[in-house]
Amino acid sequence: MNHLPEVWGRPRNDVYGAYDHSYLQGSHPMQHTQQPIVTGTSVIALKFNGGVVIAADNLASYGSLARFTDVERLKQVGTHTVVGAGGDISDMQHLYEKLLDSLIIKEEYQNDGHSLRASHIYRYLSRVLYHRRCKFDPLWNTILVAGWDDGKPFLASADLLGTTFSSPALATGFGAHLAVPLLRRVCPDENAVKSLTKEKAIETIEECMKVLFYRDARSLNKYSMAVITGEGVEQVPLSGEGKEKVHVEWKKDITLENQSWKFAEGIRGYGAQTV
Amino acid sequence: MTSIGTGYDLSNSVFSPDGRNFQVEYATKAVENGGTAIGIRCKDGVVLAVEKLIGSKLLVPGSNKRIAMVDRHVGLACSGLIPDARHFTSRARSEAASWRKFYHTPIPVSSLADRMGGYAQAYTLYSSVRPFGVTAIIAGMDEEGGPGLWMVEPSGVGWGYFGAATGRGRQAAKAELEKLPLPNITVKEAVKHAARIIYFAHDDNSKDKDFELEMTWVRHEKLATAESGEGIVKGWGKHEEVPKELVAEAEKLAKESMVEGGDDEEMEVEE
Amino acid sequence: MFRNNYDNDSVTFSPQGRIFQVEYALEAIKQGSVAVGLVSKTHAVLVALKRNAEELGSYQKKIIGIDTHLGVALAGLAPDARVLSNFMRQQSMSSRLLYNRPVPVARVVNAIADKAQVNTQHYGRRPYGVGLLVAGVDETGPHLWEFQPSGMVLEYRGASIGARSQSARTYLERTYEEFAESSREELVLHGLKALRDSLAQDKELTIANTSVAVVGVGGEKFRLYDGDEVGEWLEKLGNVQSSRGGRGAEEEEEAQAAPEETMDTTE
Amino acid sequence: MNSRHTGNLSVDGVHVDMEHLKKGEVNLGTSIMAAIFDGGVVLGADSRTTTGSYIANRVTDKLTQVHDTIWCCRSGSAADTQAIADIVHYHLQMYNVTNAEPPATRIAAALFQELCYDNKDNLSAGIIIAGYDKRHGGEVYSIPLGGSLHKQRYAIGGSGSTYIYGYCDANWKENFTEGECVEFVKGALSEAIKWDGSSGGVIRMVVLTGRGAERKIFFPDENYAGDGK
Repeated sequence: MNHLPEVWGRPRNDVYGAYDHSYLQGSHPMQHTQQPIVTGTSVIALKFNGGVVIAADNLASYGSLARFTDVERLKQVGTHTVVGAGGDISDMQHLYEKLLDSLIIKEEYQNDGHSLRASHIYRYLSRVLYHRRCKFDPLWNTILVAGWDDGKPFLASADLLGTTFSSPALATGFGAHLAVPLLRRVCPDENAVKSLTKEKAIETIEECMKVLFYRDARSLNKYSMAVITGEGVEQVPLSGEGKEKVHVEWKKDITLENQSWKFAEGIRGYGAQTV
Repeated sequence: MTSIGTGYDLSNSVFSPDGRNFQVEYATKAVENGGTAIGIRCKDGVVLAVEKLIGSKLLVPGSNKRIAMVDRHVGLACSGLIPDARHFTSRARSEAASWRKFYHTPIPVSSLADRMGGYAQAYTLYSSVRPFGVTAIIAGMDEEGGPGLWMVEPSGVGWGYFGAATGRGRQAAKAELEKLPLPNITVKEAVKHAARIIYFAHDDNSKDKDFELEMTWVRHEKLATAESGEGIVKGWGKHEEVPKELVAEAEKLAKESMVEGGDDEEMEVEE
Repeated sequence: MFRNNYDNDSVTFSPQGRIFQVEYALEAIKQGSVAVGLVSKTHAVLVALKRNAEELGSYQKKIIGIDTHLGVALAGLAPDARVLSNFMRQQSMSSRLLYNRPVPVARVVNAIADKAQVNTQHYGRRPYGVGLLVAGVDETGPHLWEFQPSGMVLEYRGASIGARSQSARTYLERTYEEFAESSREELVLHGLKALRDSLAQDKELTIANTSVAVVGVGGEKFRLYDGDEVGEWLEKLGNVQSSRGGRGAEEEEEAQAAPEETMDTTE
Repeated sequence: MNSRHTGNLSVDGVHVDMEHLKKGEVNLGTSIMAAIFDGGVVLGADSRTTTGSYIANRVTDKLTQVHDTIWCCRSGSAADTQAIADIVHYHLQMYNVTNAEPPATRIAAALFQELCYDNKDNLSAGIIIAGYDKRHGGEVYSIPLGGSLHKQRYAIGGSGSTYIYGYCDANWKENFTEGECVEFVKGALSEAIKWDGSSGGVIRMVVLTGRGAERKIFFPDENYAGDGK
């Protein structure tokens, strides 16, 4: 037994050789977050004439375990914007509760008639995500930013690499594979937005949530939806310029309806069956 | 001030032989020249009001706000050197933000006042800085304590109040505040009193100058519209400007009471 | 002005609660030539009088562009103005980079105000020796702010700073009610008239000594006009008589107004 | 999970994997839980600590006090979670004296989360925080591995918890009485102990109410029966 505390609890030098301190020097590569742990799945969103609708389910998975079933993954940011996040839930909470909350409070300090709109919040989030990936310590999320901006619906996505992308129909995670084709069926391009009604858009989103529940093994039959609509323009005294009025309608704890399972009765599987 | 210029008043952080810190007292003088600011603590919230002196008719009316939001549930009104007030406010915001970051919850008003007292005090300790030429009234509403009203002076001293007044018209304002049955009134009643008191204090001290009345309140979001009951309302409040119609009404009543001439106790507030 | 015990540094209050070093810094503004700013519902305008140190030297810069929606006019120490305007440019760029938003005028003004205040509270620093008029347009319309070395900032409908600026202010106070509805050109001419009123007896506005800058709502970018570009406005101005007769009285007026002004920071 | 600096080749060519040694040392298979009832909250845990398949301690106390009526259940690295609990304990004491009022449970939860999230790369900690204060009553928060924070009405954690998701979901009820809540926790933990090799020993509980903190203990050789006194 050696009396030096530094060698307590580690292999004997005479057997294993002296302790190799080299890893304590700063020259070795640093590794940060390796993987998401508690995760949320898809977020989907669709523009329509006069607004945007966005939805995400309430599940936080721990591997394949449905760990938490009451997680809100959509967040209203200011008056014009709703953000949705998939990926690591702890990073999502950091983004929502630390970064975005303090961003909005700082904006409220001024009380000068200015407010951060969807495009501003989107730029901020994509900068944060890109900054973190440059530190090789990414926030493990894909986010959608939906809102009303400059008289038009706004919808764009950003991911953990800082990749940014915009389209009238967007989905993250599994939704990118399963929901986007369905969304594009009703809204193939920016022109189609004008002829898409709010009701049809909501109906399409509901349909997508159902398909995702059928086919995404990390999804839940309970979800939240936010509908952001432009409500015209309010005149600002003195400047003569208009200030947009925006309405955000929330639907929480929605349970999937009109599922189709009955056909299972008629299905017969493998083997020589008689019943 | 009895003994100025004895040589002990030339540097901050120096005591005179009789144990006074003159630079702090002089900073208080700067406050006493400032526009009047008052705070009224009620059973369902807190009201802040300031007399914003208007130095020129070229100034944009309604701009150049004097009451600041420190956090969603806290407002801060200052009297004294305005740039110092901005610095002080910005520190208060940092304190509130760092509390939020650390504890995931808004800062209790008393804790904020405590920290700001500490900050002001630090500026009395060193000859390399000067004290703040500012007295700050901090108003807020939190979950444990309900409505809270604190006043922090250049020395770093901070007390809790039911009715607080500072600035040029503080004596007149204090006299009026003492007549109110605080804290057993509602913020809606207090708005009218606050307007009257600011008009009264202005009339008493800076009659020759123009001023704008600026008012904010902190109220509990859920009870903001409901009639408040008997006891003290608790919960996180929201700091916001008093609605324009209410300010206009309060100013109208205040002006009427000035015309009646001093006998303002007569003024009844119905609610 | 007499020397007293309390004016050595900006960390000493006088028994009346004044900070003389800061008040002296305000005096430095008056060493600079005059600058005038004013706003309508659609435009913000800066006009300024340029000086040249010697006959063969160039005229000093009085108006600095900060961003496409924002610029400043200065009076006082030009190097201090450069520091502040560079800082404003950084704020402006960072707002565009981080939020994809032109910085709101009031916020960039508040940022320099906070920067200036620190210099009035710490030993070993001096207050800035320059006054600025910040004119810009943002989502809430056109704005004009005055910045002082004390860290005081105020929003005005019309303002003037610099030597003999009281005469310009007198003009502004007389006519400010017309500003809001003025056209772009009318607003510039109001500015030039105010500027002309502040000239010394033997001076006049020329294309060499006059700077004009305009920014407007609806995307009209901040643009600085110098030299020949201001000729047309000056010609129009030529048809209008100077609004005041004798000039000697004005200087006296300004001398009297000075101590009042220094109290502006206290409120 | 944590693959940093794994495996150093020493001079004589012997591969020394400090990380692996550390893992063997800290692995704390466990069953922990907490649940609220009308007027308070119950925390419960098994008492087994294993090093590989060896039971290093069969009477471990996994319930840790961080303030008068704010406690936590620790799972994951014993060293990590003890260090975190010590730091939170320090901050809560500071909070109590500087603000002249006891901290609310969610403040403790926020402190735990701050530490777990900011240091997620170096920690292996799954913590359940339960507390009682007059204003909010009983509250339960769960912080799983990545450092997210989840307010729950009951929370389960540790390796044994995977076996009792169904039991808890089926048996938990809103507005439990104190006695019902204790029975619920006991029933759940005894199932976890039954099916999870890394959980075992006695069931320890702490009940937090307006009366303060009270301990209970139930023994395997008594079939976890009795009133726990």
